[in-house]
Amino acid sequence: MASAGLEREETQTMTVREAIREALREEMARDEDVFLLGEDIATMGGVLDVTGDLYEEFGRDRVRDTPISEAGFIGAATGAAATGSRPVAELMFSDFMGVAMEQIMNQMAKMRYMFGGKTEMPVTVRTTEGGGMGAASQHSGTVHTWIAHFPGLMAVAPGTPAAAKGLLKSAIRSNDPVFFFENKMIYEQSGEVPTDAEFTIPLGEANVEREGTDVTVVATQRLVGESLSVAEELDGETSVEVIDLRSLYPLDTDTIVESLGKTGRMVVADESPLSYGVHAEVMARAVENAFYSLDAPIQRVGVPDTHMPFSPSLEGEVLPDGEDVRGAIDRIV
Amino acid sequence: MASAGLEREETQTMTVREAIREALREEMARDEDVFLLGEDIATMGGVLDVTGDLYEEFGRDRVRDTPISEAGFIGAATGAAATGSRPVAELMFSDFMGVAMEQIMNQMAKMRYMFGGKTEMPVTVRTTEGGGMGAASQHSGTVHTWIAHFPGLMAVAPGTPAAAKGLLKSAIRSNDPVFFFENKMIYEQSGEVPTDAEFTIPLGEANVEREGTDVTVVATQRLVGESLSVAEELDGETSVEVIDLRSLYPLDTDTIVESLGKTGRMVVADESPLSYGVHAEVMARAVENAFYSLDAPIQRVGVPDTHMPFSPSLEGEVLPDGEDVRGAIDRIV
Amino acid sequence: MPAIDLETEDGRNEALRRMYTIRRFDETAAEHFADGEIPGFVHLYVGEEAVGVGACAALEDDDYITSTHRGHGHCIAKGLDPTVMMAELFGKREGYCNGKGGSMHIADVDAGMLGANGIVGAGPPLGTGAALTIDQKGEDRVALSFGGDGSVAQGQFFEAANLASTWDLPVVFLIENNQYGEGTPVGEQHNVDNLSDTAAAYDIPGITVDGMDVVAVNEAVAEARERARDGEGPTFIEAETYRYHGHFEGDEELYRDSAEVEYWRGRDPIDAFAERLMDRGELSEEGFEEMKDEVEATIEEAIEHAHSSTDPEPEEAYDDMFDGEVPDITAFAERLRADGGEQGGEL
Amino acid sequence: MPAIDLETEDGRNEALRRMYTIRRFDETAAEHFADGEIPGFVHLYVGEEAVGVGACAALEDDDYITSTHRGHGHCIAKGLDPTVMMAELFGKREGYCNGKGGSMHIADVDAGMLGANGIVGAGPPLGTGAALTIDQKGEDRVALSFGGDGSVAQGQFFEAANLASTWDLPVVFLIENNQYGEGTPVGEQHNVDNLSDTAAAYDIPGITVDGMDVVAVNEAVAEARERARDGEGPTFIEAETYRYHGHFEGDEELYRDSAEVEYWRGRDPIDAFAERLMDRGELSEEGFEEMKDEVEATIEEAIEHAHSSTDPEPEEAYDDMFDGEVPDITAFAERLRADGGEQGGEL
Ligand SMILES: Cc1ncc(C[n+]2csc(CCOP(=O)(O)OP(=O)(O)O)c2C)c(N)n1
Ligand SMILES: Cc1ncc(C[n+]2csc(CCOP(=O)(O)OP(=O)(O)O)c2C)c(N)n1
Ligand SMILES: [Mg+2]
Ligand SMILES: [Mg+2]
Repeated sequence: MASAGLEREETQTMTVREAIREALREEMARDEDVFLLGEDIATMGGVLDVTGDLYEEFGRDRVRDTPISEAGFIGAATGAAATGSRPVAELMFSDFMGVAMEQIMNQMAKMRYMFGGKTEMPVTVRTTEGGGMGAASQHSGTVHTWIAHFPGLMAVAPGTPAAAKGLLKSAIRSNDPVFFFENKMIYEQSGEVPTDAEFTIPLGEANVEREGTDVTVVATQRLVGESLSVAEELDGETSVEVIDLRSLYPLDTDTIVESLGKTGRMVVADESPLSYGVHAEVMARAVENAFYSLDAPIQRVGVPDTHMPFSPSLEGEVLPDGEDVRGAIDRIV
Repeated sequence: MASAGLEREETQTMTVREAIREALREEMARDEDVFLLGEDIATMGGVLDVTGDLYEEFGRDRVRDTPISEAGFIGAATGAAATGSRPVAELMFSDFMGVAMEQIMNQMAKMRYMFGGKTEMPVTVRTTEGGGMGAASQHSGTVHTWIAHFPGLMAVAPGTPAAAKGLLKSAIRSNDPVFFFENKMIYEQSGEVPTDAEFTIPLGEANVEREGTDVTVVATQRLVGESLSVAEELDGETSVEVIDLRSLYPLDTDTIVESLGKTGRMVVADESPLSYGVHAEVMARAVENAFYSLDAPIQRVGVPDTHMPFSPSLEGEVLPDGEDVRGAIDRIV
Repeated sequence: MPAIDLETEDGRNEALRRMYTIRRFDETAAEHFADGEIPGFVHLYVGEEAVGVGACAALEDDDYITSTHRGHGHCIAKGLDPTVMMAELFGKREGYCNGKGGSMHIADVDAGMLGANGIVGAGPPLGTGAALTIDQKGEDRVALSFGGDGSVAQGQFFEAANLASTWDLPVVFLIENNQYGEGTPVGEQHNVDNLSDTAAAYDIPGITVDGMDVVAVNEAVAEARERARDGEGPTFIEAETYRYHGHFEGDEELYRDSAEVEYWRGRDPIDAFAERLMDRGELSEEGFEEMKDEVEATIEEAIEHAHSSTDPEPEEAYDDMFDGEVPDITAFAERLRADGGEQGGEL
Repeated sequence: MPAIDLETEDGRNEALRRMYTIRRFDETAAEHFADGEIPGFVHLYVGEEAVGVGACAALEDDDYITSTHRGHGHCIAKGLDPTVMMAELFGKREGYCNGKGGSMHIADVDAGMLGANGIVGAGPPLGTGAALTIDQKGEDRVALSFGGDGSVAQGQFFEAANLASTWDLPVVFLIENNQYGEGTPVGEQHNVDNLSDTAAAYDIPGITVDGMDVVAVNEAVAEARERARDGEGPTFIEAETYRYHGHFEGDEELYRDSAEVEYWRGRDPIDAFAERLMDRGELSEEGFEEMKDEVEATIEEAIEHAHSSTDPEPEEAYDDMFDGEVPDITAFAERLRADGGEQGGEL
């Protein structure tokens, strides 16, 4: 039931935060094997208040506060997934991924393959990314390219409440490890979300959020909303197609190629550092599969290879936003 | 003294392994602050015999065997570098990087920036990559894209003995963290290496190993040699320019653009998994800076998003080689 | 019911047979590795057989284990089939992992064997995770994680043990102290006298047993298993043992002298246990010879089977990455296999 | 010579002044955070002043410290200038990190302060590394790493402590047990009675001291420093303390009740020490008032200075990534700033 069917379904307005919590609640209710673990997700309801009241609703066995041991609890989630559970781990900030990286790269990502397919790995890792809060370099990173690049892991990074809910439910139901990247600046962004408990969005499908004919903007997370605003602003002047990439791996080449067939021009907007970032792969897919459709050099919008600085005047400089998207469009249209 | 000057210098034939050891020896002799640490690099001389007899020559304080604690000793190297030492850490296999990733991403890479430039970080991390030994999924990875993508780290991955020596010396002398990626299948490959103790190769410069006019092959590590063989084979038929990328970050856009100006066609060959791999960034730089020179879709050669399987018949399938480079050339020339 | 009941005569004979099977499996693997028939690395368990067998005997069939790079002994001790194991070492489709894993990744999740593991220290978080499943589902089983002396220096071991002890999870940590991590003596990796002293960091029982004595190991693990099942949490067991071979096949062993090796060989766990059984009148010289012949036949059969097994087809390399097919992998594989005619970048 | 000699009257007065400076610095920061003048997160040290001051007093000026996310107290204790610190909290160019770091990354490497740190458990490997430099160069100094009770559950803390103890490096691990890691009580993060019990895992001394008593902390650290300098390796000190504020400013504190907070406030380290000095006749009521007024003036000055400081220019965001300029960053920055006319992909 892809979001394409949205208009036919009952919806409710909710924020990204609520959509995520709702997805967790529904999947926990649906399947006893689903449980949550992470730091301060129970009593505190999560530092960014995502798990909220789930602890009260489901109790300690289903919502577990862990010691500050990311390797330990993400490793334990991996072992639990290999033995019949369906854990959903919260990694408080994606910047802490390094602590758990060994278990992620060598166990979670590889067990199925190394064992010749003889295990499932139904684990979901939720984590927060992004700048904009003045949280400085160690709490503002966007590291999803690492996961998208590493074989054996799926990576999703939704830009809307509906995508958040639909993708998280698919992630939890998947028998593969899925990383679910939440941009911390859009938790309060709201939109229409289907209420049907069976609403899901397939992993690996991008979504055309707005149709256009002059230029394609492929965006992720916070930049989806910002790009939609830019498209709105340019309405009448330039016809901008905006795609929420949603899944980083698998990557929906078809939707990108199809859009390029119409527009011939593309901007890729993602908060990763630019070098070797998500943008480059989207560009590579375009070059490989739609080379003869390209009318102008693809433009990318991201962080210019710096860390996130603390001071607002500096953070504002390196953090990509709608203005940067607009500048990129201007360069090629 | 770049390798361009090679012909004017005294050289000696040596293997990549010897070139690396020689670079270590020279830099340790030159600068007392340089010391080595890692697992089994002293008494055993390294599992792949790279540090060899340096322990006998320099003693325990300069060549230190560590406990099996990558976070501990790479973190200690980081702290040592911030306080006036110039450590060279050996991470036995790059697959173990996950253990140390937190210190790499949040401390080593960020301290200079977070502190407003008020510390140096002269640390070098040497590590082994690549398939071809039947070492299976946890000892055959190519993870250099992670480091190349992460802001604040430099990454080099030489394809020849001369590049190995010259870049390692630059890495050790640099005041920035540099990761030095050694492909395990080329340790025995030999070539001419300048003997001058002041021979270095600047970080961030690619090298045209062979000139050509029909197609550019940008290659790394083992694939440099394989691409040169292909170029040889095609001699008279297709004129292949082969570039050893050498530095992944900084990335030498100019050399790539210049070559594309001549050839208009490009193959990027690197052992990374393809999605979000090194190839994509090279393609992105080409699209951004040489779009109007491109006559055909850029082709990439790498691992098709699998882990390295154990069985030789499987490993041979996914491991990119000269034949794959040749196939890629055939597709566009 | 324990997998092998060492309180019975049959059980004791079976334990001896398992130890000897491990010994011959690994010695034979060494030969075929030297011949170039086995690719990659092999790390042999020869000398350490009492640890694996003593431990797994105390487990029940549906208990879980996690293993290490030196995993053959754990596999055989846990009841895996040497024939299917050998096929895996040879990289054959008939192996436990269809040739994808090899020596360092043999696994049989259904048999509770969660994989040999090429990463030092990676097993304990996985064992803790298996124990978490047991806890979540209220199952009556336990997990046991093997590790080497070197693995105790890994932070992920520490994190897992701290988590397991804080949550009283049903897991046992069994450290095989074979005196070295590769070429580095245990004293250069840790400051403690006994590795079991580290158990104090989790406030769990920590004991050191003679790893050359299958009964001693078995009793310690049986007791730890009991604690785990009773909700009292993990136990840290250090078994003192020795590997007769180098760290991996091909190791020059510059870091130790032959006298040390001889000392430990003099305490051989198989000889010692066979003698004990003979002293008790539970095994005769002939009976032992017969057992050896049977084991020999098993191993020969394993080799023959490995020889007659098939290499995986190259295309199988693309299977098993995910639950279903992923278009990215398919597309890359197709493009790499495309002949010169194909251009890519189609209109 | 220790930074502050608590065996002298002047030293004791100076220690009190530092503690009070920390208190007022942080309380003032809280106000300006609430006013929206300080971006990001701030974690206050209020209540824990005796630990930082007791520890840093025992160090010498060229000793190193590593710190945590709760680092203001460590900075002031180590002698950093509150004015320059406050400018950093406000994100100003005049701050210690030119506005790039903020509260969680204040550093002054030249003063031996290797940075506050946003990553729990990341300090000990860095402190161990500083100790490694000391060891390599034969210098006469030590490193001290601060950590919270929560950090003891991090594998990298374990790895660093094991490395330091195996190599007898001159480093001290000082754990501030303030009873919680964010909202999780220490008992839900560890199984041990005292965190100092974990020292047994490294065979180093582990002691627990009253972290509300500046003298007790000072003595323990002085002794540990002595051991470190004498080549006897690290010491693990646990200081029992409490934070009066929430984990970060804005924390609802659902996990504790006010009675607990009141209990600890009743043991206030500043009041207790001031009283002690008064009892000994080393401080008068008026003297204390005067000291407070002076501190107040310092903090007010810091705020004024922060207000009159300058915001960094946006372009400064591209500096300090590397030792020299890197063309990739320059090119990206230029392209992003390029106006509509520019195409990219030039011929
Ligand atoms: C994280 C990690 N670091 C390093 C290695 C390389 N390595 C493989 S085995 C080994 C020694 C392990 O020693 P120990 O744990 O005592 O096991 P043993 O080999 O003695 O059985 C090392 C360092 C690894 N596999 N994983
Ligand atoms: C590796 C890592 N995991 C999680 C966090 C999030 N976090 C920040 S402070 C904190 C609690 C730390 O507790 P403790 O070490 O006791 O220090 P305290 O805040 O009590 O001073 C947590 C979990 C982090 N910063 N780093
Ligand atoms: Mg060992
Ligand atoms: Mg605390």
